[in-house]
Amino acid sequence: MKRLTLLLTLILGAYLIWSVEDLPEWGDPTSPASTYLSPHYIENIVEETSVPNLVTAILADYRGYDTMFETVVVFCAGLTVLTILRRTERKNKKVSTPRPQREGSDIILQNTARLLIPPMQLFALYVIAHGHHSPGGGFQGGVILGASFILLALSYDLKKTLKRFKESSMLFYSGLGVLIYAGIGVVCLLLGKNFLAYAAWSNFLGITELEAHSHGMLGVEIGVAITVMAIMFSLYADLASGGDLDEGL
Amino acid sequence: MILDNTILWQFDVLLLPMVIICALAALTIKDLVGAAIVTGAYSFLMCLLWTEMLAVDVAFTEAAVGAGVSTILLLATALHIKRKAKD
Amino acid sequence: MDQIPFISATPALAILVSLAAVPLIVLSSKRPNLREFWTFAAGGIKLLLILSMAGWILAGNTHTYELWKILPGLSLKLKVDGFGMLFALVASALWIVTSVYSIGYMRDQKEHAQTRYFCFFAIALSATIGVAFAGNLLTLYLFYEMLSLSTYSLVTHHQDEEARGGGRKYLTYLLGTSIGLALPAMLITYNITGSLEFSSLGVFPEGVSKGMLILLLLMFVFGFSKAGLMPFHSWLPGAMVAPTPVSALLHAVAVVKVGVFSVLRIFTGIFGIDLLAAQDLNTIICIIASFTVIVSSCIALTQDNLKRRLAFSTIGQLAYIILGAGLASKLGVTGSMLHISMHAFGKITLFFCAGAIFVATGKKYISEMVGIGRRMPITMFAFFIGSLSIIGLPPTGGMISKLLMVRGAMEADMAWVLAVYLVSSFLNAAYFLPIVYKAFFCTEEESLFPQEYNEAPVCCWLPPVITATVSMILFFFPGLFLGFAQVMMSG
Amino acid sequence: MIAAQTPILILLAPLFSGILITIFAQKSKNVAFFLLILGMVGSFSAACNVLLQVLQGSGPIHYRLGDWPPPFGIELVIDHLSGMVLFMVSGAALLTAIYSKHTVEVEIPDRIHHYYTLYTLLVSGLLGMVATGDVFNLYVLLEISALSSYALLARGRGLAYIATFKYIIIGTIGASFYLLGVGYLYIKTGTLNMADLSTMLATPEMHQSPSIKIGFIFIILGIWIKMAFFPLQGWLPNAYSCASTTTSCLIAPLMTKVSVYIMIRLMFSVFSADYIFKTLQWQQFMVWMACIAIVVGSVSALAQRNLKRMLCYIVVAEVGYMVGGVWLANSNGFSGAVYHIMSDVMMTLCLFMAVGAVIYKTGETSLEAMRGIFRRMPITAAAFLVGGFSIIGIPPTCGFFSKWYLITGAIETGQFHFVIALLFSSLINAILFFRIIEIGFFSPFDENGHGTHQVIVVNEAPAMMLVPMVISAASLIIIGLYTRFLMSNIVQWTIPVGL
Amino acid sequence: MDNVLTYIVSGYNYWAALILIMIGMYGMIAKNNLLKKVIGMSIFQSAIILFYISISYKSNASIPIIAHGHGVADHTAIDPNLYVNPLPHVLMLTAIVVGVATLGVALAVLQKIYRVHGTIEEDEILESIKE
Repeated sequence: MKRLTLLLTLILGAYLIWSVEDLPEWGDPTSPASTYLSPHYIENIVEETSVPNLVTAILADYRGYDTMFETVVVFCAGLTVLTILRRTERKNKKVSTPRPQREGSDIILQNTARLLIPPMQLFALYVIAHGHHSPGGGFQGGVILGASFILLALSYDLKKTLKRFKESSMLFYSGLGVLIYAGIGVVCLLLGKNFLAYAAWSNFLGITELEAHSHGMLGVEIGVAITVMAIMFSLYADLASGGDLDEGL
Repeated sequence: MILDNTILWQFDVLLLPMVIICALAALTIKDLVGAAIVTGAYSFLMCLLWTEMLAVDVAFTEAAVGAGVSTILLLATALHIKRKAKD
Repeated sequence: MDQIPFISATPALAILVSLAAVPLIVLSSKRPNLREFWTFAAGGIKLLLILSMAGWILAGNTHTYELWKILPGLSLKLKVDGFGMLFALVASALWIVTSVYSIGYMRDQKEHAQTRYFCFFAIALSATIGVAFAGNLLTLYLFYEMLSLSTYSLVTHHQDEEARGGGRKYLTYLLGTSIGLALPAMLITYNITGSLEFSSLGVFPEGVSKGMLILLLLMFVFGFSKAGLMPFHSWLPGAMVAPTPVSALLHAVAVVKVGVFSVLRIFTGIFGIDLLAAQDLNTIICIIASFTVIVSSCIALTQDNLKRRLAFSTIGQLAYIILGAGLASKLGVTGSMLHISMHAFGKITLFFCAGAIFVATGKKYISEMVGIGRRMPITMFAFFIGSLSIIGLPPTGGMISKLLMVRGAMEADMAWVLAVYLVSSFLNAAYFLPIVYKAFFCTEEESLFPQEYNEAPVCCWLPPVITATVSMILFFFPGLFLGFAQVMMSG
Repeated sequence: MIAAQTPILILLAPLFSGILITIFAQKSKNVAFFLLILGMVGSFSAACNVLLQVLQGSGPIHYRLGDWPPPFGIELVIDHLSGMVLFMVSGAALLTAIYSKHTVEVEIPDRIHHYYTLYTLLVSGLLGMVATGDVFNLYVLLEISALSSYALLARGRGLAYIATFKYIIIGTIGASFYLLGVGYLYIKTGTLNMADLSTMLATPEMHQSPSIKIGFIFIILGIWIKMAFFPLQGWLPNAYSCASTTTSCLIAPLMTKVSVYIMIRLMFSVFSADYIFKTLQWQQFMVWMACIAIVVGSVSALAQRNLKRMLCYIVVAEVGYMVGGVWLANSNGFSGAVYHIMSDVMMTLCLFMAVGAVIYKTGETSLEAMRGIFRRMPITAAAFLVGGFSIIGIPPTCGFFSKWYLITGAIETGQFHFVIALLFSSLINAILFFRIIEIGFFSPFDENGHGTHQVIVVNEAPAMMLVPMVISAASLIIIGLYTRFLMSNIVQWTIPVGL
Repeated sequence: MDNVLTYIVSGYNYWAALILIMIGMYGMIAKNNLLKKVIGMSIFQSAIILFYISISYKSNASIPIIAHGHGVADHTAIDPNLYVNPLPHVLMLTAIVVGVATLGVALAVLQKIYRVHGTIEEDEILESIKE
């Protein structure tokens, strides 16, 4: 079986690498991918959305629908892990899982974490808010926010962290983030434009359509960040404690 | 044309073998915790590669997600189960 | 064109009336008399509805009624013509008689689940009439399958191990051949011709290769395996595990006749007898049918179980009918159509008698029936008439149809078929007459029954007497059925 | 105004109900159930509306998300095919949602609201996959439906975890293959919009390009894994049969059928009949594969003693029907495949629901659970019979007509092996179902081989389970009777150019 | 020499991506340890991302953030050749997130398997099922 797989992958790989010939050269500015859609984006994005970070603009606006479902993927993953691991069936537990032993509490670690976490969260907020102009956005910021909680849990312990950030509020926030995203889209729909057409907000907020695009994107990025933050921490909490939410690593 | 000065193709040539080596190592190391950490290194090298290809947003995300959270999740699991793998 | 003297939906109503009786039967399951009343009511209405169309059809007309446009270019369609009328009339008339008999039999035997029994009986009848009036092959196939499925629970009515075995065989053969052979044959035909309508000229265009035609013919003939042609016959003896009324109606009338009817429809409506004759396909049919006739008659000789002997006799008679149609001459086909009705009356009489014997004495085997004629003279006399009809002797209707088929064989210049008819008639006589002889003419010592008169309940002996009488009447006045068959062949 | 927005409402209704369940229904399972039903009803009514619009209007409905014009933004495209599939999927999801009330409470006692949320996410993922007109968006939604189905499947019994893990691995390979294939297409064309792709791929040099061929192979391989087409079917029976009743009722009918839909969509809306049947010319090979799939599925089904596993293998065989029908490369085969998508959703739904009700009442999963079924649960038994007849292909149920078209198509191209495979599977199915009918009809025999006729009390499943079951069973006959209507009003319009 | 180098560089990234894809796929299918399969999965997914990012790259271009002063304010035309193709980046952001989501789910199931069967070696699990 193993040999067969190896053989198959080798043959497939050889064929694929041979066929790379047919692909455009790496870095070729005249390849179809670089000449068909992307020039339009590059030339018009600032005019159409007033957001200079092309990736953010496409992510949150042109392909905002994709990104909404991407958030849903995260949300879904969190719920999935939760449903799989947090099952109250202790009876037929064959093996008691070997728990990583924690020897005392490390003061240096804890103090460093205490020093590190506030700037980390601040940075995360910056990443979210400044995603229009620099690399970053909801995902990155959300992950960093989530990581700050993970750091807290790693340096202290999970139980203590969970007191700060309860499981039920994790769920609430994860749902809330998606709700903010989809809600912004639905409001556009109610205001008479298509789903996720942020321009619809302009009359409502009394701003120009261009600004509405920018604000809409910020709104959805915040939604994304909330969900991602909650789910990243929830993933860690469930996986690190084997679903029991007690000690963690 | 491709070999112009603005691009870091030399960097590229160096990084790619390392990525492949990391991938192979991650799959062959018998200690699962080690494998998890090598996977983290793999993600980090990937992230460098993408920065070099000017995909800053992607690299940023990969640094946070791939090298950060994923590695922690892998580690958390590896610590919960028997560390030695058969292959 | 004249105004039709009945509502145009009559054929559909005739089919639906017994289906409509099903819920009523279920609802009145607690009150057997009311339940049986519904059966009779439905039977009576059905017969009247069918009779209401008889005159119009006899005058040489046909009536088409579109049920439902089901596929683009293909619809579920009913068409009443002579042949369909003939069959529908026989089936619906015999349903009423059988219902009388069923009530006697089932109540006397204290069978379980009688409500279910009458329900499925009614559904089976609907399907039978549906086949009779089917206007194209698709409709025919639909009702054909409906019949196979609805009779399953009748065949396995006893719900014991034997019934399970019989039921298995029953469905395996019937569904297996209909899905495996008839369905693809139908689809290939549709693909070649673009039509599944019955037409006396046949539907195949010029230039279809002979190999294809032979293949299709064989697929159809064996696919409608209710016709019981060998080697797809063994479900029929297996299905004799059913209660006798079921065997009587379904295996002497409805099911097997539906098979033969379908095959005949294929010959006359899809291939067209001219094509059969022109392409020499009829020889193949004749060979298969003759083989079945002779072999099954020989097997029947060896059977001791009365119902099994009747079953093999049925197989032989069915092949007879197909043989008649296979002659591909007008007389032969007319004869075989007529034989459907003649055989129905004859064979149902025999089955009724077998059931009556079982009810009265509990005997199943022929060797146990020596001297039974003295105890049950009426039943056995009816049995005698029935046998005469099967053998084809006067004064019974069976003779008329056999005569027609024999004339058909002469017309078609197939002398060897004549020989087959002759031999098989002798064989028929050989396996029926000894029973009758032993029943009546045996010495006191040989008789297994004490010298006393003790008939089965009236519900059990009256029906065979009626059908036997009808059999005799048909000898003198075959006009109605013959009329239908002739209308069909001339129109 | 609302009429123009209905396409998006189809997906938003379940999505929102899922989010709201998570936020508001943590305490009460009744609220959760209410929200679930609300979402499903909303989705179904929107789907009905859209289908009507498609039937009345001329041409497909395009819905631009964010008002961006198509190649730049994402658009939903709803034509006859996707409108029909949306209708079926949302309908089946609604029926299963109603059905789920009792079984979920028994089988998944804790965290019902999470179960319901994942349910809605799965449904919105499936609906989104059907509605979208963008190949990458399809990938995202594919992952949503995959992730939520992992969760739903893992909450089963027995070997559910192992089966789910295998499914995760193979499912991820499938999805990644799809993504890689899309990458190959993107690199050669620079676009992700389906309509755009199809115009760009129509040129002769694209037809000859090995990259496009590789892209096509990867995409098709990825989808085959998802739809469990031979020889990639191994994960399906384990995963589906270990799942809880509601999960299998939802996933078994929908996942494979939606995957088949996607295969059709990508084959003919991204690539073209010209490319696939003239340039690649895999018809012979593919139809043979479909034949093997059908035979393998049917024969394996015959070997099962577990009701659900048996149905799962039937699902595998049915996938062979549809794939074979599409690759027959003529309009009859294609119509048969499309019509079969429709009917197979209902057939499998009906059967899984009936079996689920039996399991709910008896607690057994083997074939023996059906003992005395005709007296004990007459309505369930009737629904099961209708479903079985449809799978066998007995008129006038819809299974007969899909076979009719498939076989006609096969005869037209002279691929008689496909005809034989179809008939063979029909016969095997007949054996399968009559075996069960026998078990149900005959009570255990005493030593003389006589039936014992013990009194069996009627013990029917609750009405919440019966109603959807009866609706799905009735729909089998209704679909069958309205074949002509469906063919001329829907299926005929879906036949792609070049067939 | 330059020709060879050009040839290598022009396809080098794709080769690496494809090799990594094959490595990942091999790991997913052939590895006995379930965690190794998961690692293979994550390699596979990153490799695909590498493939896409390689598509997006253009020589002589810069990161996809419009430099200050370009665009609306002064209506200077933006030269598309100055910025790399942003679209694959967007797609791959999504793919990364999907990857971590799948990873989490796979790990959760894996932990459950370990609890039920006491091992994550595939052959041992199969044996324990047979018993």
